[in-house]
Amino acid sequence: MSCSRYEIRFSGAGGQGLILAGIIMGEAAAIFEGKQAVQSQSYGPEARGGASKSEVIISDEPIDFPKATSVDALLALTQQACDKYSKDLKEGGILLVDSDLVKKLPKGNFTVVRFPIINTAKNEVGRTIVANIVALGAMVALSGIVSRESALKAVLSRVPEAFVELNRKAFETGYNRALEARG
Amino acid sequence: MSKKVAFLQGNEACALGALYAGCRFFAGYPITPSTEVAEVMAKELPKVGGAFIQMEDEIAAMAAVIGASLTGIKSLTATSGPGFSLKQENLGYACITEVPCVIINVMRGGPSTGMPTGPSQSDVMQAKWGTHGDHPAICLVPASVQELFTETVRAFNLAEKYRTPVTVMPDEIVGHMRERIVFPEPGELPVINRTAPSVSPQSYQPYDTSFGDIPPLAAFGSGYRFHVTGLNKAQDGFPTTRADIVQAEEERQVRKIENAVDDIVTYEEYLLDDAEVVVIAFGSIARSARYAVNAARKNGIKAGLFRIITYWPFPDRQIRALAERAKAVIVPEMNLGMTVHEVRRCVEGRVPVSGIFRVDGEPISPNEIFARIQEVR
Amino acid sequence: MGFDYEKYIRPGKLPHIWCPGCGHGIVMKGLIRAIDALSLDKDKTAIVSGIGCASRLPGYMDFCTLHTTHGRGVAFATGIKMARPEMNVLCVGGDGDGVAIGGNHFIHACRRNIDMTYLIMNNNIYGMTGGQFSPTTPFGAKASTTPYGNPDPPFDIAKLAIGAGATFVARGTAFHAAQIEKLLIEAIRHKGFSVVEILDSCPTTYGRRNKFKSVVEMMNQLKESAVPVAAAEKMSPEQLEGKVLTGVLYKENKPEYVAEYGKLVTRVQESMAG
Amino acid sequence: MEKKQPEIKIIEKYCKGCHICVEFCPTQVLEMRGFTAVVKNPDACIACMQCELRCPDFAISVTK
Repeated sequence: MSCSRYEIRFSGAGGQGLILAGIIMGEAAAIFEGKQAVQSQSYGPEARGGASKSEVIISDEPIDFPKATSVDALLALTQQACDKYSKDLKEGGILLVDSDLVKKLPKGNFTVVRFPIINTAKNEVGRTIVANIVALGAMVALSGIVSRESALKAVLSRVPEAFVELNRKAFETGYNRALEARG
Repeated sequence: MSKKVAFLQGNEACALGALYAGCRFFAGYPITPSTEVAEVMAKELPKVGGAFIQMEDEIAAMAAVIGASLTGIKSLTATSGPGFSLKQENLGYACITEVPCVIINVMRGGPSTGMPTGPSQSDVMQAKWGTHGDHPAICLVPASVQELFTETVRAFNLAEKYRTPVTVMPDEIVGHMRERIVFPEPGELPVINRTAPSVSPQSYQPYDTSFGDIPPLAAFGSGYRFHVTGLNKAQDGFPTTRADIVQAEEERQVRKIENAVDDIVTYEEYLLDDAEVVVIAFGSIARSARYAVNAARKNGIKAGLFRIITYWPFPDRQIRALAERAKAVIVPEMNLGMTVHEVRRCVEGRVPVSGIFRVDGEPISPNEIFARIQEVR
Repeated sequence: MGFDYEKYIRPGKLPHIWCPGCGHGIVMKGLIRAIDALSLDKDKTAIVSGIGCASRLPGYMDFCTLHTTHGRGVAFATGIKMARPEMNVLCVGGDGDGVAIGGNHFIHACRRNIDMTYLIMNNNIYGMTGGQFSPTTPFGAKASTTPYGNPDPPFDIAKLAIGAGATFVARGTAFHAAQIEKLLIEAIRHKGFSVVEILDSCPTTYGRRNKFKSVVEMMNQLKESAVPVAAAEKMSPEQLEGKVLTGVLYKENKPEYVAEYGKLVTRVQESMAG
Repeated sequence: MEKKQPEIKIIEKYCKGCHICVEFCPTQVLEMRGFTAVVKNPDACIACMQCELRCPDFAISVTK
């Protein structure tokens, strides 16, 4: 109910690195921008597969309820996640989906952005494993809730030296592709 | 100088709080959703010259913690519902022998295996009544990552000060969520260390009440030789069945905590001065409640929040006082009605008390609480 | 003057609570002589036990003593040893305590090879609760919960210990009193988890139900059934039928847990220092 | 020179009367009197120490 409260949800299948994407988003806000942020997740018993979500709430004021209630921006990397987790996407919210994997979109008045996130990671960046960072770059671009610089700093502070360039490329590619796809 | 800031998970903050308090021994057994506490301790303890051991089961972990604490080392274990059940046997042992230690119980759904990744608040009664026999209990229920750090420090302080086991029980949401945490500098938070005996080893008795209700505990290996047993014992630590001694010792153990409730009991009052509808909540659900109270205020309803931080001893006096002026009390909790009974006991019928209960693995949302506030106003 | 046992016993604690003819007192004396021979520092020695008749032993001993919960003695002892590696840690208990309710702790302490000595007084019965069958009660024997004879096959504690990874395993009997001391001296000196099983007598709850006329008969059975390992090598399987091997049954040197953890701590701290 | 006989001391309040010392003494030095072991034939003692070693009740000490 605080007007500055912004809710982001990363959803997909377990093992896609969405929890890490949420953590990095939270770090960008809480450490690099001095905002309040809460990240939480829910997942099933499976270590891999199954629908999984990671939520980040960002605000200028202390955050009470740590879970999303009315989602401002939703990422769905699988159809199952899109079906399961799009119910509380708010009117006028942002819906980012992987265009290869999510064919059926929920009804509602959303800003829908579609591009092949996983394939972009695989073909343009070079490694499927950084799909989460591609998605993170895209969410940063679309939500505008943290700056591009803060988010990139948060990404790079998390990765070992050898993977800095790969992750930088993943982030930038996601960021740019999202803006192109939104038009 | 700017303080060190991090974006941390509750369980990680808990482990770092333990280290801040001077904890140098951890024994545990893996269990969701508490395992991160063990993982951080496994990584950090060797760096500070402490010891970590993963035991063969929960019972053994609790046993090892008591053994280590008896050598004078601040000791910790972490678990969740089913593991907490297994620990009750040796938790009772720590109670009767008055060995300081801290138990983290990250609450998940139950009974039994229940919902390992789902949040719950249904172990609060187990924290007091889980082990057989009569004993006092101290149980802290933090609501944020920062508070999980500071309450873990306080748990060690209370354990050492009152010579007793202390449980810290975040619900799964608090244990697993990540938030910004500002690390206190060394010395910023008080750290209480164990009182060493002032008498010679020859005249030392482990339960010598001439030092009051909390006799000093010597450390094994420090030159003091004494006996520790789970049997009812006399002041010298040896078993006795003498009725007067057994009665007096049990009463002393309960009294030492009862007499200290003002020092131990902590809570947060939010917009309670003129509140007609009082929400009493703890852990992550207190955060839902605060959100709902703010919404109610915006709608012109005089609502307020009483947030329990120390669950045991229960804040009887404070809740009784609230009942004098409130028109209605709401108790939302992630169980099928536990705190609500304690609240009803305290208010003694002066005001209607209603509960909102969920055990489906979902938190109670601000909307549910707000709707109830509107109903009972 | 004979051996001065009372030097190691807390003043005023004798006579002990064990029944007439119970071998636990004989074992405790062997332990005291071993401690004396090794000159263990009383202030730096912890004696830990679980629950049961045998587990009452630490209460008599003038050391740092811990009488814990049923079966858990070894787990408490593990905490002491990890927190204070310089302490000598001895754990004592009976068969039910050690290999029934405490069986999990027992096998894992063996596996871990943590430096302590576990003395198990095996009298084949739960004495303190009145004579229920234990995991070492012989097949067919009578106990209060096997009134028609025990249908439940027993453990061989020494074999269990060896299988689980204990690095020193010995067996003696309450009859062979002088040997108890020798086995314990070697066990305590051993760096690693050492198990000493002493076959013991419970005339009150086992002997009477199983047609032993007196404790003397039980002692005679211990005497006759025990075969030292060296002697057994020269005996045929037929001759060994119904016998139990005594002496040091197994010994090996393997990395010890507390020492290995200490190395890990040094390694971590060195890497932090640069 | 006269051989010094071992001295056998029995602490009566510790003895529980189990018979072990009496039965396993190779030279029949001890006997039961009521519920307590007593020294019957001190001259026969060969100081083998078996009674002291085997007494479960800390009741016997033998001084050579």
